[in-house]
Parts: sequence; structure tokens; C-alpha cells
Amino acid sequence: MADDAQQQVKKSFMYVNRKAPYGTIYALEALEVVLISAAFEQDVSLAFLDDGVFQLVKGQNTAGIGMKNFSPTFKALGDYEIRQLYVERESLEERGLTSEDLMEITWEDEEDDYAKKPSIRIVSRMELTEVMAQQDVLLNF
Amino acid sequence: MADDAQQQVKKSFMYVNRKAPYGTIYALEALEVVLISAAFEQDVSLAFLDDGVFQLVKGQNTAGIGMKNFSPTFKALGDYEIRQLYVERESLEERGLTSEDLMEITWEDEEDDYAKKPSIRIVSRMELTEVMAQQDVLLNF
Amino acid sequence: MSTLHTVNKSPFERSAFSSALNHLKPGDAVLMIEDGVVGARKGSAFAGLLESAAKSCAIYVLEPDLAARGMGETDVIQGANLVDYGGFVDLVTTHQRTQAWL
Amino acid sequence: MSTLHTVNKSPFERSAFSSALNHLKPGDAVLMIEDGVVGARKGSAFAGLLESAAKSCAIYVLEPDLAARGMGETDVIQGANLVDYGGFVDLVTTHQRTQAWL
Amino acid sequence: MKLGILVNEGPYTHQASDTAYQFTKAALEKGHEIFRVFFYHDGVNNGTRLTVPPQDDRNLQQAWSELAEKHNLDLVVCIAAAQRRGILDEGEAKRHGKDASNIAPGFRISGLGQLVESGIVADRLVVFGD
Amino acid sequence: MKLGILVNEGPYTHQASDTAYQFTKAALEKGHEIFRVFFYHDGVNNGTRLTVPPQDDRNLQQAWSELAEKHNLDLVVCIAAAQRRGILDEGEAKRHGKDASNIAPGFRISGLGQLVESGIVADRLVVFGD
Repeated sequence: MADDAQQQVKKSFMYVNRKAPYGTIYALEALEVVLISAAFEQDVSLAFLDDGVFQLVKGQNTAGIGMKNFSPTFKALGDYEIRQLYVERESLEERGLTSEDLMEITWEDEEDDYAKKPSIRIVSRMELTEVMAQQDVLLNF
Repeated sequence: MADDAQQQVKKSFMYVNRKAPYGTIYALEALEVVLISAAFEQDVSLAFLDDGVFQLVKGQNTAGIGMKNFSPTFKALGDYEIRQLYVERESLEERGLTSEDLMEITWEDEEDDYAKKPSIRIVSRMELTEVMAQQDVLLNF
Repeated sequence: MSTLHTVNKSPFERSAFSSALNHLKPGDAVLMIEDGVVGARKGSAFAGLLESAAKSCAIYVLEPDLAARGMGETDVIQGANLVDYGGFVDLVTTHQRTQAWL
Repeated sequence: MSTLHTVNKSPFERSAFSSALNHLKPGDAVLMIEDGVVGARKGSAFAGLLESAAKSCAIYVLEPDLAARGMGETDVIQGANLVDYGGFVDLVTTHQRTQAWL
Repeated sequence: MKLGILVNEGPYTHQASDTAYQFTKAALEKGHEIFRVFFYHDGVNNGTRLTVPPQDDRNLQQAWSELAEKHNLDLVVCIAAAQRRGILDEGEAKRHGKDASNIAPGFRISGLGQLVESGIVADRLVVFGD
Repeated sequence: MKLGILVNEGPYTHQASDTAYQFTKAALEKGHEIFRVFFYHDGVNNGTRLTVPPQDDRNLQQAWSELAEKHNLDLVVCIAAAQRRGILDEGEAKRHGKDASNIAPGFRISGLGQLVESGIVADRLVVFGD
């Protein structure tokens, strides 16, 4: 059935992350769906807006709260051919964040001598609205 | 142990309701604690602020959502000697509500020929802050 | 090619409702369900924002949820349309995609 | 006779944090925990409100939660004090009551 | 039309499961096909047969199980989310050395791929949560 | 000082149980007495022994059970909230005709009066939730 589905259609999936990490499990369990979805050869992208932008802040250290730091997984997304991470500029600004505060997340471009290219695109609210309106499936977490 | 506790101390308990009914169970399960607490002969009061004020709106009809309408229970609180329901004026106003939109909740004053007296007091944010600051125990739902 | 946005949170409690309104395109539809219906109340601090959204988008309220919270047609902003669960299904099928602003 | 107010929600996502600030008395303390720590970030749209609260109330941030979210002492508003879980316990015992703004 | 349903919260605490149930019932009444109902996050807690709701309240697990039986619905509980939260079928219980299982009739445990597949196969994916 | 603890959310989905656990441990280390830890709302889900968290993750139920054993803590799960959510001990399971129970070691099921009593007896009641 899964094989049939893969052969029939290629859809665009956007995973929309609006919540801070660790306070709730949504960020982590969203990432688990994203990783699985990579196996289905669909067109996958992620959006980070509202408090979701905190998921990408660098230097996360969870030793003190006894939980697993899952932020390194974002850096591995390129290996799963997930290369489109949209981050909303207005959400960053409201929270006193800049692109400097975010982890560096890259993918290797095979067709360009494996050059490392950035996966994160900072976009305006209006641009993000346009991208969301082009998706087949939107999953908010 | 419960009997000991009752004999030892009389504390003031305030149950602070900040959430709308039905979308989550907090309002209903808060009310269940309030009813139990009446048996312990403590000084019990309730506060309704933020979306908690929607819990007291009259004319609730849950037939269409398949859930039980628990709002009539508020009217029975007087029989449990719970007579102090503080409602924050600013929270009502922000939500386009007035005291006219709320259920009538009364208690019978034995010492005044069983006259029905209102249990709801509309108070300002500043007044509610003062009342909260006088409590021994505050439970937010 | 328009989107149905469902909102199940009170705009007084969470930012999800405002965030949904900030990401609408003209012709999209907004459906308020669960605690989200309290955002439809007229005369509230939020009503103005919703009324502006209503100029370019269709606004719907799930009637069973509105009734549960003691409200009806006369309590909501002008231009909001009441639907039942069947109407919710129709909104899903007549829009290209659904985005749930959880 | 002062109160310790704990806030575990982001002020950008929920109204709980603002509501807590609206119900402080001078001499009260505010402790940010869990997702609430993001409200301590300097330069945010919320920082001004928190800085005014800091004039009459003590402001604390649970350091392990701040570190988990990639932040440290230099990232928070001036006047905010970092505490660990032991410090959280001390705040509870040295204030008359605790109010959790859930 | 072919619809996929995602339920992200458990019964009673949030209205999500109630709304998803009412929506699913209405969609079936209108002649639509429900490709699958997937339970994720705390949604997996809808699938325990050990709940005993008050007699004057609705029984959500039973409502889902009955709807599934009547319409041959595919109710899938996410295995990873279920393990974290203590929802097990007999096979899972044995595999992890647990002395009891609690999955309800009509629910089955499977992987997250079943959710992605819902998104691919169904014409619309409708999400209910907190 | 004598402290009462209230946990309103289940494990993993919200951080409440983690924070309550870290707080309780720190309070014990400082020599305070924990009068009781009461689990209400979805908090009752901390008390199921059927969870199987990933191997690289913490096991919250086990952490609570071990802390209770070490310090003789009273971990109380609200009976009404537990019934709604499918948390049963053996007696409750029998009484309601259920074929399994799932309560974890060190947890006991009792009424809401135990929470009110915490508020009366403890010097401070500290609440953790969503």
C-alpha cells in the first residue's frame, strides 16, 4: 500500500512548527514525522514561525533538565534530502532573535562538487504565507 | 488524618479559573475539586478571570457537542456554603461580556430569613489582586 | 486553490488565532471550532481584527461549539456564518487544503 | 506576606504570562520556568513589560530551562536572576504562597 | 472524497477527540470515505480499553470502536508515541516484558509511515489537536 | 518545611512532570518534607507501568517510583481522573470488570480529598501543569 502510494503521487508536505522545544513534546514528535516522511519521496519542507523559531536556536544544553537534546537532528536533515527550512523573519524579531542565533544547517549539493549550502531561508511573513498556500498537505505542530 | 487536618487549621483556598469550558477539561475538573473541598470546612472562594469568565455565561447548551453541560453545578455551590465567586471586570470587558451575560448564582442566608443573596461579585483587576494576595492556598486551573 | 484555516483556540488565551489571521490569503476561509468560537464574539477586544479579516476571507463558526459556550447567532460579529459538523465537512472538501492552527 | 508567581508559558504564545504580570503586588517574585523562560530574552517585544515589572518585583529564571533553550545569563533582560532547582525550592519556602499561572 | 484524520490529543482533557469523532461521523453520513484515523502524540490515549468514564458522560474510546466496527474504519495508533505513553497491544506487551496490554477493540498499533501515507493517499488531511 | 506537590499533566507531552520531579528531588536534598505528590488531570498518566520510553530517553514513571521508594513518598493518583483516562489498580479493575490493571509501583489511587488535605497540611502547595 505504501509502495502504491509512493508510485501514484508526489505531493508537497509542509511541517509547520509553532512551539518552543522541551516545554512540550510537539517539536520532538514533529521531527520524528519529518524523518519518516523522508522515506516516502515526497517534496518535504519545514516552516518555523511563532515560538517554533526557538527550536533552531544554537547552543541548546538540556543536561540540567534531564531531557534529550534533539536539536542536532535538524543538522542531519540534509542527509535525508530535506533542505527547505523556512524561518519567519517577523517571528525572530518579536523574540529578540536574529539569524546569528540559529544553528547552521546545511545540505551537500552533489551536483556542485558536494558544496555545503544553507538549508535555512529567512523569509517574511508574506513570503511564508505564499509558500504555505502552495502546499498539498500542511501539518501544524 | 483528614479529621486531624480539619481540626488543626482553617485555611483560605482560592480556586482560580482562567480557561474556557469544554475546549479542555480543566474547568470541569476544577469544579470537582471545589465540591470536595467544601467537605473540609475551609474558607473557599473562586476567581474567574481571563477566559475563565466564559464558564459562567448563561444559556450553555452542549447537546450538539455530545458533552455534559456542567454549568448548573455552579448554581448549586451555595448549598455547599461556597458563596464567594469573584469575577474580574476587565476580563469580561475584553471579551465583550457584561454581568447580564452571566448566570444568576445565589446563596440562601439563614440569618436573614433565607433571603437569596448573589454569590457573584464583579471586581476590578486591582481588587482581585488584593483578594488573591490574602489567600493561604491558590490553585489555578 | 484556497485554504481552510481551522482555529480551535481562544484569541484571548493564545497567539494561534492571530497567527492564523496573519497568514491568510484573500479568498481563504477561517473556521472557528472548540474554544476558538469565543473569538467570534462581537464587541470584544479581538472583534476588530476579525472584522477586517472578514473583508477578504469567509468567516465560519461551528454552531454546536458556540451553543455550548452560551452563545448564538446574535452574539457574533456581523458576517460570521454558522455551520454544523456537516458544514465543517463541506468546507474541508471545497477548499484545496486545511491548515489547523493548533 | 508576598507571593511567588511561577510562569511556565511563553508570553508570545499565551496570555498567562501577561496575566501574571497584571496581578503582581510590589514585593512579589516572578519565576520563569519551562517555556516561560523565553519571556526573559532581552530585546524582545515582551522585554519592556517584564522590565517594568522588575522595578517593583524580583524576577527569576530557572537556569536549566534557559540553557535547554540555548540561552544564558547574557541573553536575558537586566535584573533577572538565574536560579537552579534548589533556588526554586528556596523561593517557594521564602514566600508566603505560590501561584502557578498555568 | 477520501479523507484522512489525525487526532493529536487524548480523550476528555482536550476536545480534539470529540471534534474529530463528530467530524468523522458527519463525513461518513455525507458519503465520504475515511481513509484512516491516525492517533499521534497523546492521541494514542484514545485507544486504551481501561477507561471508565462517569455514567453520565460519553465514552469516547467506545464511540470510536463502535464507529470503526460499523464503517470498517482503520484506527491506527502510532507505535512510538504509544510506547512512551503506555498503550500496548498483546504483542508489544510481550516484546517489552510487560504483564498487561490495554489496546481497545478496533485500534491497531503501527508506524508513523501510516500517517504520511494518509497525507499522500487522502484528498484532504484534517488535523485535530491542542 | 512541609511541601505538597500537584502534577497536572502526563509524562513526556508536557514538561510538568519533569519539573515537578526535579523540584521534589531538590526539596528532599534540602531537607524538606514532601507531604504528598498528587497527580490530577492527565497527571494520572504518570502512574502507568506500561510505558516503554526510547532507550536514550528518561523513564519518568520509573524515576517517580524510585524516588518514592527511596524517600517513602506518598504518590497519589486521583481516582476520578484516573478512571476517565484508564489508569486502574487491581481492585479498581475488578470492580469495573476490566481484564487488566496498569498502576505502577509506589503509586496509589485515592480521592480528591487527598489533594485538599495537602493544601491544608502542607506549608506550601506547589503546582505543575500545562
